[in-house]
Amino acid sequence: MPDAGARELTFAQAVREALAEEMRRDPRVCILGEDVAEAGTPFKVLSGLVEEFGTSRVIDTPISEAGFTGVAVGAAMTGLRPVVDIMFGDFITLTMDQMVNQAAKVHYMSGGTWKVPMVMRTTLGATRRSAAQHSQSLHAWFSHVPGLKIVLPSTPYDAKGLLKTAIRDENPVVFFEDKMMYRQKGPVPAEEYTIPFGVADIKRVGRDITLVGTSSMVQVALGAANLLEEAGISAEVIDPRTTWPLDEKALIESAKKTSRVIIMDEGYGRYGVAAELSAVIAEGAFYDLDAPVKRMGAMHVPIPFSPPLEDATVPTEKSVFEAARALCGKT
Amino acid sequence: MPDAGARELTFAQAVREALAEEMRRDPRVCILGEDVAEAGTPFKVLSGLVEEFGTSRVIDTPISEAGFTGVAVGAAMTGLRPVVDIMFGDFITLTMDQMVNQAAKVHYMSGGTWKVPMVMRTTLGATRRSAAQHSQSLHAWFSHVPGLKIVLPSTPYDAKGLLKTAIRDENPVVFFEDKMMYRQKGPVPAEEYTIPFGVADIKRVGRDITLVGTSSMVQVALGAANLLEEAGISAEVIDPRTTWPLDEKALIESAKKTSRVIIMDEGYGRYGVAAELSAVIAEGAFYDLDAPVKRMGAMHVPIPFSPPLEDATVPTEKSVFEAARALCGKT
Amino acid sequence: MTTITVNATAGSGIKAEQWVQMYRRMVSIRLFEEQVNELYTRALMPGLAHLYVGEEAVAVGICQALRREDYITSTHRGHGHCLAKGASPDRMFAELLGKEAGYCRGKGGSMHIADPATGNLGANAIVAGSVGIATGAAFSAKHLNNGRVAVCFFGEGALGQGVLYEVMNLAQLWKLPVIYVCENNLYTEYTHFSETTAGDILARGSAFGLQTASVDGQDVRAVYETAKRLIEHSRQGGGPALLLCNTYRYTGHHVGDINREYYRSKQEEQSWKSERDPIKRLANWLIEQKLSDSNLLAAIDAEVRSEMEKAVEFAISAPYPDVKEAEENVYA
Amino acid sequence: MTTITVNATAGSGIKAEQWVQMYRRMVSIRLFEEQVNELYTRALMPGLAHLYVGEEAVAVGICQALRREDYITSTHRGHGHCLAKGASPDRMFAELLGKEAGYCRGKGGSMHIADPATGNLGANAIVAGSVGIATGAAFSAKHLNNGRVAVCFFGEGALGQGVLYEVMNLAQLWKLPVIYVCENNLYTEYTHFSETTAGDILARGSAFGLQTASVDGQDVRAVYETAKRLIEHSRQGGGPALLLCNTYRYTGHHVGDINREYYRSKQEEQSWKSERDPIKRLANWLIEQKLSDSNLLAAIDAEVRSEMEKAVEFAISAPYPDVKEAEENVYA
Ligand SMILES: Cc1ncc(C[n+]2csc(CCOP(=O)(O)OP(=O)(O)O)c2C)c(N)n1
Ligand SMILES: Cc1ncc(C[n+]2csc(CCOP(=O)(O)OP(=O)(O)O)c2C)c(N)n1
Ligand SMILES: [Mg+2]
Ligand SMILES: [Mg+2]
Repeated sequence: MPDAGARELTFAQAVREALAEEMRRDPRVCILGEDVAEAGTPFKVLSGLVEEFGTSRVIDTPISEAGFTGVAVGAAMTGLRPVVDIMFGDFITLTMDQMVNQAAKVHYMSGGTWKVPMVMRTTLGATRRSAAQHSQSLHAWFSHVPGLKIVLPSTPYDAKGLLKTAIRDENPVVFFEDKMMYRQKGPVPAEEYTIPFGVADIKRVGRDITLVGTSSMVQVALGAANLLEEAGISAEVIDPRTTWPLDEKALIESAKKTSRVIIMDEGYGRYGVAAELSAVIAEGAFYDLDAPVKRMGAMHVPIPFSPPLEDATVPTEKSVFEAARALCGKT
Repeated sequence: MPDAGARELTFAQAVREALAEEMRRDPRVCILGEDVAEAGTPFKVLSGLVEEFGTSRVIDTPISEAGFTGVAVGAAMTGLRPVVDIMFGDFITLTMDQMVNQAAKVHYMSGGTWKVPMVMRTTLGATRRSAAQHSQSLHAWFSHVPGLKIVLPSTPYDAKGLLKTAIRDENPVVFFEDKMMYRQKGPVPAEEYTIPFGVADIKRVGRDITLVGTSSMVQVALGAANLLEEAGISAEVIDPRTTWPLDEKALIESAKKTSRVIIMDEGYGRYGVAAELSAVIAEGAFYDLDAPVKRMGAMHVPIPFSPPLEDATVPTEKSVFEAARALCGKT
Repeated sequence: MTTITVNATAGSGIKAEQWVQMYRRMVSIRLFEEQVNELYTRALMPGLAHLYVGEEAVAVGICQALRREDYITSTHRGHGHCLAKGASPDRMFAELLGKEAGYCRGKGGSMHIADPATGNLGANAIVAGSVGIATGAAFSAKHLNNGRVAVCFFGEGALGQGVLYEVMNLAQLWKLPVIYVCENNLYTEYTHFSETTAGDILARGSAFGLQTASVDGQDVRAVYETAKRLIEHSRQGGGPALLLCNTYRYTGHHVGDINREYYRSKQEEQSWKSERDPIKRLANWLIEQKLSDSNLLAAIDAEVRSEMEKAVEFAISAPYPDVKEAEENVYA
Repeated sequence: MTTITVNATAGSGIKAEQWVQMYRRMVSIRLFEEQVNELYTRALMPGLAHLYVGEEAVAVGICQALRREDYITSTHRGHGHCLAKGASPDRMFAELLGKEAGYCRGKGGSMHIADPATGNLGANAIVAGSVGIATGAAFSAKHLNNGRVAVCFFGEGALGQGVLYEVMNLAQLWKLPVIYVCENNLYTEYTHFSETTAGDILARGSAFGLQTASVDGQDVRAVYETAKRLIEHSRQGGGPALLLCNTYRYTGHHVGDINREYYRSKQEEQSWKSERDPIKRLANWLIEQKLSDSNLLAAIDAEVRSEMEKAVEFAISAPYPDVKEAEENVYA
């Protein structure tokens, strides 16, 4: 956790700074993606990088997600450390073969002789009025695949520290950024730091209930925790930060302490990340839970465009607050 | 459940018979895939169909999984009922965009105006010495996606009845067949029947523990149940048959009855089907469980080629037997 | 609808009314998009939209060569295709605002408008996302022998997606009645096509055996004539074709893309607008050929404008779907 | 290794020893595959394998034109590429049997042999699965300016996969030193290439601006000369190329594909074997040119045969990895 007095950066700035620092440190790091150079991506996350590092390291690609992801796999095997940019997480559909059958398996299939140190940065999250093909949170798929590591930062601080770790990792890492969080500000120290994978972060300490939140849902959990506070319920908010490796121990301990748990993840709960976290806690804290672990995720529908419909598909501070109250037997 | 006296068919024959019957009944049904016609697929599951229905309905495609799956989506929207054959389930990586961003969403995004009545048949399962890119069980991915239905038959009887239902369904359905099961025999009545989706099947009634098994794991569960019987433990074996729609009620009821559960699914347990089933049961039978729900799935590694290694990656009758005994406190 | 009549028939085999109809359609698209931009700047439209302004001749010329029951698939930049195929602006605006009266009950929005009544299989927000669907529609047409064809619209950015080549190969092997229409407006989002497209576009079609043609996409007559020829050839069993339409989008990639000078000059934009505008070009020709006159055309403009205004009003005052609609239509 | 010497140099600019080395390599592949088939029929090999018999001249001619540090990627039918690039048979057989001494510690098997020491990025069981990897290796080579090139081997079946066109486009835009080598052996698994491949294969490369060439894949000298030219051009910054090698697999799609008459005739198989065998052809030429004689060649054959027998024995008696190896090497 950063000092309270640290400077503030937006989430986008934190991502950019991580990339810039790593690119300065290591000439092997390069970026590949659509409109990443002069445009700095549609989200403007990469603005300024091409000016510093040139078009040989910040490389605009055609709209060929499979192709340039595949190129990154090969480049990573042969001495570079590419970071690919998949604009919307919905487009990882096009990269599944490259990521799952190639990147994730090369090291294992080659008996440990080849390595694939690459990062895929992509996005998740709804409520941007972008409809069903630009609003999905599909991180559960990659989390299911051995050989990949999956990162879900929820603050500018975490984004920077985890992205630096991702770039230095010797394995393929998928890094999911919440599109709606890019302008969110938070403290980020000016000094160099990294954050290890597999270490959950307790974003708020509490006694009565554990709210496990990932990515976009961490802020929702914190908001709900404030509401709960007023209602006399002390909520702990814990963020696993990486779904793989997963800090099972921290989740289980928090659950044991509070004995009530809600899992919040913006992916679909069904066969999703929330199911895994729920299962881990239900197994690990079995004898300490006072109520079933509850999952809250995207409604199990393609994300609708219409604003009132779309808003109904994601958990909100209010809906979490109510679910938590009910779980604590205080309705 | 079929009569004991019914004729026996192999799993492959049951699949073929379902297709042949539906193709006779409905001229809109056609098959698209690699080497499906004269070769009848490498597994010989479709042998004889092209002879009866001709090459305009049993259509050999180039090696273009994305392309011909996309064609099937469009064909389904415009009056046909295509069945696409994806030889190895590992290759669904190439079809994710067509299935998830297109097939699964067309009906919803169009406000209910277009429909996509298509079936994707593909395979799952390891221990065939086919190594990491031909041995995966990736049904969790599709199960995560609203708009798709997912079928996992475990017997010739179920395969036939469920495939007929799949072909008649108005939605995109993904049908996973265990490669190792094709030669397994079982009773299949000669009379027409279908099996509804979302209805779990109790493959064996028991009292002390519930073994939830899917696809290839049902036989393993039944084998383990026999071993357990000898050890004085009465195991119930229940097969959800479809992961979506999911018969939560039947799973929860069985769990409530036995109070101990092991989930067995050949996919990776992590962020997989077993996680969802475990979470559903842990929530629904919370007050009746005497022990944490246990998951058994593929070891969380790319499937290795070497036989002793590969064999270690999947649950066996013996390992399930032991896990069940431990769970029942009888080690 | 318009009651304006024309006096003569055009040279190129089709009736003068049809040219005037094309004029009206192009104007409809232009004014529809003006309203969309307006809705955006007035913060009345949720999200973003990709305007078709400047490219009107492509959709209109091609759809004019289609029958109502023929299929089209469209893109994120889809309003033009949708209107050209015959959809009505009121339900389109309603969709753009997420209203229940929209073509998709508000669930699709700008990037997913679909309309079975006019054979519109849907816009698509995945670049090249509908090339499979269009080819599949052609597959059905051939299988059911119903004489239909499918037109697959896509931007030149879709040339980067491999699935396009997969389906061109399939379409040619199976001689499917599908026309792949590449709208090369020179840019993907913010990148010039020369940076994303090696080799030769038409050669990418002919390599798979497709008929190919390229046409000035700012000349609706050329688009229509070329499309007609390819479509009828394909309808008769001649197999698929690739039609390259060279065109330009006048405005940003989407309504929020205002400062564009880092990727293209104002001068370039200006020269396309002033020298090659498809609407002006057809108007001039109609007047020259005495198939219409400027008063009649101005009357069409006015009529369309008022139609669009009414359609927008309809959409603004239409209700949102009930929240529980969110859970409907997931399964048929 | 062989101690046989040759007396003269060949006409075509390379030393006679190199032609003899190519002869030896082709024989190695042939006899390696014979042993594989034998292992299969004796039920000593887990799973299946796809033999390269008949296609030896392609891998050998091309790899002869490469440097040791140059990269290759290979396919499910990969033993030939692997041997031609310099891997040793003993560790290959060990891999095929799932033994710890194998190139991948037994974890990869026939379809995944990889060998950093010879620049072999790995065989791949996904059709077209390595086209991205090969292009990425070329991307590194250019980025690091290390003078290497990458050769991407694939069967004509991979022409069905869109990702191939995606990477050809990228490679040409970025002028990457990569040679796409299409081994057209006329069949995918059980389907003739004419049923899966519309249009013209070389045109699919030139449409993206690639240099292209086609060659008789049964003539190792032609393969070598053509590959050499394309590779050096590419190495000098000339960009990517597509090389089509027309060839034939003598045996089944895999070792278990015995009855093939439903998809191709015995006569067809026979004519390729008797009239165009690459090994016989090179042998005849070497003898004609007096670069070798039949005794010397027979000695090579015998030497290779015994090498293969020893390698098989090594593999059979090598131990399996410890079961706990299954959980190792998932992450680096
Ligand atoms: C698979 C995929 N990748 C990226 C995007 C993001 N994106 C939306 S439109 C667009 C540019 C499309 O360019 P083009 O095909 O030329 O169409 P135009 O916008 O010029 O009409 C991009 C990259 C997307 N929607 N889908
Ligand atoms: C993506 C994918 N689809 C299907 C297969 C199954 N398969 C394995 S080899 C093969 C045929 C390959 O033909 P070709 O590329 O011509 O190579 P050849 O076997 O002739 O050397 C097929 C379809 C696969 N391995 N990968
Ligand atoms: Mg464009
Ligand atoms: Mg072949």
